[in-house]
Amino acid sequence: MILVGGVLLLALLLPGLPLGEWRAFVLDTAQFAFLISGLALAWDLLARTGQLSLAHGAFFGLGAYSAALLAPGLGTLPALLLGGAVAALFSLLLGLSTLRLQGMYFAIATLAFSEVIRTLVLKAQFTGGSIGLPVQPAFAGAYPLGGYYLAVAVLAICAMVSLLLGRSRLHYAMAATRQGEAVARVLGVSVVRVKLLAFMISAFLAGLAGGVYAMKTLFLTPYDAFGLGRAVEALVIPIFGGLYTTAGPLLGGLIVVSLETWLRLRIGEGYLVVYGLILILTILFLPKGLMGLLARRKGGRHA
Amino acid sequence: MKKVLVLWVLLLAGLALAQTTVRVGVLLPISTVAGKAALNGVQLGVEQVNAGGKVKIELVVVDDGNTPATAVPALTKLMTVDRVDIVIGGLASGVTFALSGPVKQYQPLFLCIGAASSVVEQAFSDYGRFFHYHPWDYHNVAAALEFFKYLYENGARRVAILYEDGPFGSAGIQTYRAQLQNQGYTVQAEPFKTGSGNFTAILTRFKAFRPDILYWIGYDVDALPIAAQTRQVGLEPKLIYGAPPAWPVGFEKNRLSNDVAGMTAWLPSVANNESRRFVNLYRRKFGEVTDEYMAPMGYVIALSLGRAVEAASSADKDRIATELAKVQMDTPFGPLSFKPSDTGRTRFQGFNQSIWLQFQYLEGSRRPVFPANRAARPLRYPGNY
Amino acid sequence: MLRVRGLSKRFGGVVAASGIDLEVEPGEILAVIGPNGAGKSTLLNLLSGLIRPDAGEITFLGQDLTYAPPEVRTWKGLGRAFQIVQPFPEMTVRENLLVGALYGKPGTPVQTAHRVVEQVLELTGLAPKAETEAGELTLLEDKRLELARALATQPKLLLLDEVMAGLRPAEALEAVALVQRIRTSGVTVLFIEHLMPVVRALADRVVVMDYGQVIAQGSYAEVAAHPKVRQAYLGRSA
Amino acid sequence: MELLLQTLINGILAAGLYALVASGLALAVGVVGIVNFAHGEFSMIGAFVSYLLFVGAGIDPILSLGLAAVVLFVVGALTYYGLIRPVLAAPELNQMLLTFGLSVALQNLALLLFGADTRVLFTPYQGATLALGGVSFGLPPFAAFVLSVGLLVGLYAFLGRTRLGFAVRAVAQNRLAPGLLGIETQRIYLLAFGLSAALAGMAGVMLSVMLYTSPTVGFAYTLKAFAIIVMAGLGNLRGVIPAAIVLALAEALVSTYVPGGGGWVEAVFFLVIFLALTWRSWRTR
Repeated sequence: MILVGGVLLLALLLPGLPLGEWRAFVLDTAQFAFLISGLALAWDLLARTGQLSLAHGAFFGLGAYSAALLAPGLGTLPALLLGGAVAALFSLLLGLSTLRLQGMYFAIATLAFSEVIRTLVLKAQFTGGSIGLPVQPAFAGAYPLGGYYLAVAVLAICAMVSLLLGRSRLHYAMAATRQGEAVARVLGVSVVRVKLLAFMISAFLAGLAGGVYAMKTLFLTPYDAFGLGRAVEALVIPIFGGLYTTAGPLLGGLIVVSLETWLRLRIGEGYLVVYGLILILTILFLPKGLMGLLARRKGGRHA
Repeated sequence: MKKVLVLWVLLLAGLALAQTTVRVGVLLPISTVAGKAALNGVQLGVEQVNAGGKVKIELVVVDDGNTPATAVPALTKLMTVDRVDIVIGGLASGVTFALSGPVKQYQPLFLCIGAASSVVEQAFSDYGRFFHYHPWDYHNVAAALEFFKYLYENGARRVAILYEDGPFGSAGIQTYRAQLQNQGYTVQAEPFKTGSGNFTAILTRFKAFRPDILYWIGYDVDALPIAAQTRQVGLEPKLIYGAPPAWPVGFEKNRLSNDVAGMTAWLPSVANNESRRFVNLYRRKFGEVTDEYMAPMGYVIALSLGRAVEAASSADKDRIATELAKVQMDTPFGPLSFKPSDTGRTRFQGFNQSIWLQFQYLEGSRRPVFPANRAARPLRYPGNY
Repeated sequence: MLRVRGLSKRFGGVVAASGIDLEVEPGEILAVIGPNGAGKSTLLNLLSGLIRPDAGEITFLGQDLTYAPPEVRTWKGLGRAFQIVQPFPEMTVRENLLVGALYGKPGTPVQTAHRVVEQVLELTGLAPKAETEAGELTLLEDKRLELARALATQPKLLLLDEVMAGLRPAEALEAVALVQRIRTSGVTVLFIEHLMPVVRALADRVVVMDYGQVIAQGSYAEVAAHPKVRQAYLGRSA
Repeated sequence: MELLLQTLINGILAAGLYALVASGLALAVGVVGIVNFAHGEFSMIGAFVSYLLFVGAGIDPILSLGLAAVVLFVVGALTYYGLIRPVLAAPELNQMLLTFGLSVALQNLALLLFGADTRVLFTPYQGATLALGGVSFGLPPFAAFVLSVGLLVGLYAFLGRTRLGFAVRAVAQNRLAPGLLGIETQRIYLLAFGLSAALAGMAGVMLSVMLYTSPTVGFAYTLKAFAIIVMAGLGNLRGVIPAAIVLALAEALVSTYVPGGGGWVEAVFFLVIFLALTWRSWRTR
């Protein structure tokens, strides 16, 4: 909680800190890191119900494309919200049809879903197809730090939702659904409702992050926006940071993105070898992720 | 003896005074083939320039990761941390487009090495420090169409187009189709997914169409499967014409490459002085010959920049830009000078369709076959597939 | 309170339940017994809604629940404990119970749920273990947790699936006492059991099943004397 | 009619390689219970073994098949021993992250060593064609198909007829709590994972002949292989070939008969998977 608040506060104050010549670079990198962390937090919300999604790249992309297409007519904020809503709507359809699937079956079904959506966006005319879609910057570029603070806001929203859900009664329903679906139902948990709710909240947040991403990169292609790479990132970060927590995906996202950036600048060619090795070592020596490490340091039992 | 030494010292000091030093950012996808080749070319060119003694170019190289999410912060770092005024980069169109925002914000002199998409031309249309060396996509179309006109005169009537459904393959496809039809061709076009390696079904479909030319627009990974499977389904076109950004290593040794034609901006066998010089220098530095035209492209950018800096004898980006706009030089691609682009959207366009040449894989190597003034061999048409 | 009429279910070619008729009266403890494969667990799964019947109807407190999903039955007061204990391993005992207390009756305020959990912890003697993670419990504690969790949903009728299986005699005795306490607290109980001493000690009434059908019912003495019942048990083991 | 026949043959031939890559994956998932994201990288190593032997020593890829199998068996066994064994008891997600990390590391190591270039080798038989009546097809895809089927038949025979194979199946069907793994089980896991990698390696050799060799060559088939084993039912080796054939046929039919179908092939492939999975989940209760 304190950790999460601290990170968010730091994010808010970052533009004012005396970073010297590194300021712009740090802000740019941080903005992407916030969005990816937000996506990871969103993924983790769904994972709490035991559903391992590979569709979060698609939700991210749906949010990105919707926001990009709607922003000129509706303005930045309504477009972002609608982007999230579009992602949530698709997640409802996906969630309804995959209710009965578990584990890898669910994962592959969601992967299949995102591949199909990507092809549709690729073939559609209004999305710019494979050529790509130019996007206006946030608030039509009126505020230089507008995009940055939008990313901070998205991260804050994702973290808040994650924290609140972790403390709400829904937390128990989600955890029960994950740890034993049949038992949860017999105990009165409306598993269908819980799963769909988690799916929609999660997809909404992923879509929101996608929208801000679009307004930062200014250009979308189906390959970038719907890439499998992003879906995998959304899954790698929570495992790295610590599953089913708020601080885990949050810190994990910031660390993974910073690490990758630092390695790229430091090592240049082949830096991903080191990145892959770090992932392997993390799992071998920190099976509960960063949060597990922190808990162990404190001597606590809970991750 | 002493006098000579003093003279030497004075001379060196004088040289050092006259030397202009500029820091240049390089932003390329260095883990891709084209990006690596481009970087090699730039480095080779910079070595040349620095060896001349009057100009000293220092490079700061950053990987653009071939994705906007990496490229945008990388550019920011070049501009604010490394404080460069000049950036060489912009290989992929999507990435370059995404860079248009930050470029306008930081106002560097941007020497663009690739990014053929006219979407990029539009994005940079109001930016005065944008020097685009590579031809635009409409140049590419024009060059290919000239070749098709020649083929039509040789009796070709039906074209089957296989294009990958990404930004590279589908960018100009509507224009291509319309233009070919204008020339009198019957056209059938089919998209495919690059790297899938499975073309038999689509090629089978083409069989009923009996194309004279099988024209594919894809990547190096598709070259061998298409050449092999065309034979395997018995399509028997009179020409396989490919337009990938690069060809696979070792393809020329494969018998299946025989008679396959393609378009490139440059071949190591191109017979002009600059090209020969480049090949020699490249071989000396890297111990091999490159087929990638992005290598001489990077080389040309570095050399032209060197000239402009020398002429400006200043590290000021606007004075350098003014001089660069006046540069006229011979390059491995032919003469280079900057003019407004054909659409008038950007002010400094380096090369146009005239650098493209058509080649054919013949007896284990690529030989220019068109246009006639640059051909080393006559085109083999119909080819044997 | 619970009325079952003509309940039938087949799995492929196997008839697991065929025309089961059953009544449970408020306040009683009803035992369902029968040889292995008689369809007892299928009956329980049908009653708790984990599988859907092919025919027949289930009425509970005057409401038709034949095709209601499991959670709805729980909301109406039909609780269930499983034979194979399935605690939520990453939660503490208290949290396990809280799931039942929060969701067993829709709209239960969190305060109330916590109160219910306290009561159930007391009743089942799990209070000392409340903060232990469920993954670390002993088998007996697991069984208790299973019962307690079902109780936390505040059922009017509790379905128990062989909750004594695997317990040592002394432990089983404790469990019997627990079930009796549960009944005293006002909960009707339907349980499946293998151990005849337990049945005799607990059941007010016994229903005997074989081949998916009810073949006898009555007091323990009555069914024990029933010829069909003797045949069913002897015939199988012979 | 001829077109239909040709299309069906195209589809079935394509299914061979799909099935080969997928079978290795199914073995790892079914026996060891590991979802191996690095499976495609094992194929990539196989392709490089073939390419390097060809360029360096002039060894024909057909001969490389056996060597690649041996090399990859060792690589697979080492991977199992050093990386997989420590996480056998860990949650599924941890295992996924581990193999994902391995995949990233291997792919980029290859990039570092060999560059991103697409490389092709040259054999006299790459363009060879067989014609039967009105239909014709390539020798390499046909050989790959036959070889794939042969390897799979061999695999089934091994699993079905030999004592060791029986032990493998027993372990697959009766996965004990990971803490209770006996030495025998460990050995069988090692064997299964090694075999899985060896199958991937041989598939990689075929890729080097029919497609190309590059650090990313494994990726194209892995995603589909995952989809295939999931459609077959995780761990169900026998379901792999039918699933591969259904999917490859769907692909071939779409790209032959639907105008512009080539662009829809991926989507159709995954749509079939999606429908099959969801339909099956709703049908059974």
